[in-house]
Amino acid sequence: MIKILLFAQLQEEIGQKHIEIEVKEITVQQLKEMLKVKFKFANLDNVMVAINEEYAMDQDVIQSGDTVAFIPPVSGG
Amino acid sequence: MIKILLFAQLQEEIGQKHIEIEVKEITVQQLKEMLKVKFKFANLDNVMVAINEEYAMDQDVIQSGDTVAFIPPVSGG
Amino acid sequence: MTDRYSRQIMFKHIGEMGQEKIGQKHVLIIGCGALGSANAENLVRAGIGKLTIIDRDYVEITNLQRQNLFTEKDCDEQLPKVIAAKKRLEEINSSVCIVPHVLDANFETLCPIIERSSIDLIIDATDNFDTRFLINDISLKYNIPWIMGSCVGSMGMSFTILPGQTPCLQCLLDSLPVSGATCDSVGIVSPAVQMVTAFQSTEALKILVEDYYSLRTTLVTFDLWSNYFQTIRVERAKKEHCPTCGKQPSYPYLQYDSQTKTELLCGRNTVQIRTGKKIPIDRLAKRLKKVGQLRVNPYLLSIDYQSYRAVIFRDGRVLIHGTNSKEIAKKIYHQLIG
Amino acid sequence: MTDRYSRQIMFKHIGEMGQEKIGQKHVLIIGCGALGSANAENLVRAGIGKLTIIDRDYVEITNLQRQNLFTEKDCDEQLPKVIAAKKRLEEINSSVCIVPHVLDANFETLCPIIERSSIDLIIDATDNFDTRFLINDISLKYNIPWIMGSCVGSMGMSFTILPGQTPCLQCLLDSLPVSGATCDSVGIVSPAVQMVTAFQSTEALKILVEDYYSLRTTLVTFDLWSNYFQTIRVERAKKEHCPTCGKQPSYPYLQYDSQTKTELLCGRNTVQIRTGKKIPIDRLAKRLKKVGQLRVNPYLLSIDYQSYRAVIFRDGRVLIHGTNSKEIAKKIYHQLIG
Repeated sequence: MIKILLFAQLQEEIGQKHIEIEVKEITVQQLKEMLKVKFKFANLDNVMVAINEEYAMDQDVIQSGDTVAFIPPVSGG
Repeated sequence: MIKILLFAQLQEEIGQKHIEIEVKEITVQQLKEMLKVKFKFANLDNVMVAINEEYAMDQDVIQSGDTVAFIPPVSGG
Repeated sequence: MTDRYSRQIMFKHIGEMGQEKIGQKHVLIIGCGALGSANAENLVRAGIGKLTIIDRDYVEITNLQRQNLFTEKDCDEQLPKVIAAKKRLEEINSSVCIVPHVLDANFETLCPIIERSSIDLIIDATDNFDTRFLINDISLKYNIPWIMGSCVGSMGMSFTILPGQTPCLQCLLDSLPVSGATCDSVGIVSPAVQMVTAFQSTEALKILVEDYYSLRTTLVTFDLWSNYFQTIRVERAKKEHCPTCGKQPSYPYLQYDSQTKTELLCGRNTVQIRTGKKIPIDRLAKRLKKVGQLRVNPYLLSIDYQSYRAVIFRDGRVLIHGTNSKEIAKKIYHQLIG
Repeated sequence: MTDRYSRQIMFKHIGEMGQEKIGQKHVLIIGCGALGSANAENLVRAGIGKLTIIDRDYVEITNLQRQNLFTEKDCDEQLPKVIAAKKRLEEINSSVCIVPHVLDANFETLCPIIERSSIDLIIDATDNFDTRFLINDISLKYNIPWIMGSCVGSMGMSFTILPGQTPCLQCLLDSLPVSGATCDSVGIVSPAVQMVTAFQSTEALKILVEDYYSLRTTLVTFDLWSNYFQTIRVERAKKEHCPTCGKQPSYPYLQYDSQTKTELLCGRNTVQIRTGKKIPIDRLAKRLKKVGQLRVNPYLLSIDYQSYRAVIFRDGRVLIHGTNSKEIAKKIYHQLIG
């Protein structure tokens, strides 16, 4: 199981702060594709991804038990 | 092994931010006594203690693998 | 005029309804130093209905490094902090009712203010635990939420106390901490103030718009210079027999005997303070060694501080030489001992 | 005068030496909205030697809810933000040299400022990623550290970029984020500003006293209303072929083509037009006085026109309020100015 934390507009889009996915192993890229289909996210490009509080890239592999955060940059100031 | 995080004046007193102690099981009260002897802390009363980010009392038992934080209240404002 | 709050009304947890509630609420801020100034500015900019601020002090040059409502001119004029604050706050938002009290906050001065007003929330901006325990008793007795905050160096902490729900300060700390680090002994940088204020003002907004569900239930503590941040779950600290929030409360800090007592030593230009608690001289000596000329013997510690001399006895008595003012003496006492 | 900084000098990581360094440094803040005001106030209170602030905007009523340097009077007078800021900052600390620029920050305006000054640190207080990527290129090209900060709603983030050491913004975000949440679409509460400022100002102080060892190396992100806080280790994000911090940098945001001339100020129902020529305000005022309700000050002219409001700055920028259409904005511009 992978725990996924959502922030900012991603939270709003699906009305949840976190979701859980039953997979053993998946790349960041694959997870993005899966979430786009399953939850109809408008856009997951330019969203920073962290696995267990470490910056992750598209080809990185997420293991069952990991916590993944999807962090869209906020722009205001 | 128990990991102990020190804050505020406790850090200053011994010049370290954290210490590690090799024990299997110990109560908060016992740990305080041990630290007073071993590191010559002037005073560990009125210091808040948290085990794994949860408030702890003197009789609570710390297990090997736990992280214990000693947090002296700061007073300024 | 609601246009002025448009960015706040757009925020989904506030909205038009929330803004209206904020505009009807009355907040009491105790202390108008760094945390007091910053919280007051936030609430006034946010459109709070009424704000009462209590502080006994006047603006000094060393305040300007971190106390955001004050200017060099306020300092030159030695204005009481709450008076200088009111002036600036009214320039910021003329529609807020600001009630300043130049007062030492103790149970004799606070209780009447609480009893004759309808206070929705108390924000702790004091610099000592004496007053925090007093606020805690008042909060529980009069059923008013309060938000604890403190900071020193680059560290800080905050916790929100909701009567009947959360543990209270007395549950978390069995007794008055003696000699916590103070801004006057180990210094402070302004971001520590802002971080605590950010937590306090957020919780304040949640309480004012009555979004209790979103309240932080953890005690938060941080050190910005060490890049450290921790939250502590405290539900289990709530004590059934707590003298403040338990089933049969005695409100110990609302009793005359628990007060720190000050008396003028006649003709000696000295004020005596009796704290009623033992003071760990040796630890204190370590911390104060950079603050002023220090002498220590087994019975007492004496320190030259500004134009005063403080003599601190192990048994909890403190003499402040060089003043006949109880207010000045108390201030020095809190600056040195916390 | 060092007495004024005594609480900061007492702080063990600053001390006398650190205070002296702070007093010799020059910081550039880009943007003078919420983050800009708050960072500027912190640095001025801390005794920074010189502060340059750039902002293109003037004070509006909706700013007062969170932008700490401004008052109702600044808003009535429609002062440019940096001018209002300078006035307040000098009241706070008359010994700091404040250099305000009423300017749109783009590579044509920023590079000359960087080249003729000796800037020790850049603080990001902009409200858009266009400008942040520009700052990022400038930081790497001129070898100046910068501290990113942004906030919206009750959320915020911050990250410190040290050329040659940390990943840069381009490493973290391959391309410009499209349609991020803005303060004007989802609102903002002031504690979010303070929290980001607390992180930015702490890192600024570390850099100014040259305590690089203590710098936060993580990207910090939080949501105060949800009681959420996270830090992310980003060392591995550094890219060898990054166009900004890689071995053969091209600095893509310093190319002319990457600049925009007409831009929508997102969520503000406003279009900005940059004409690239100075506008003779006084002559224009004479001509426009019968056209609509007119206000003039030394920096700008503002006119109510149809259902719009046009604000014309002497330096050639024009803001058209009341529309999100570049075409309408251009039309009004041409109708008024020719």
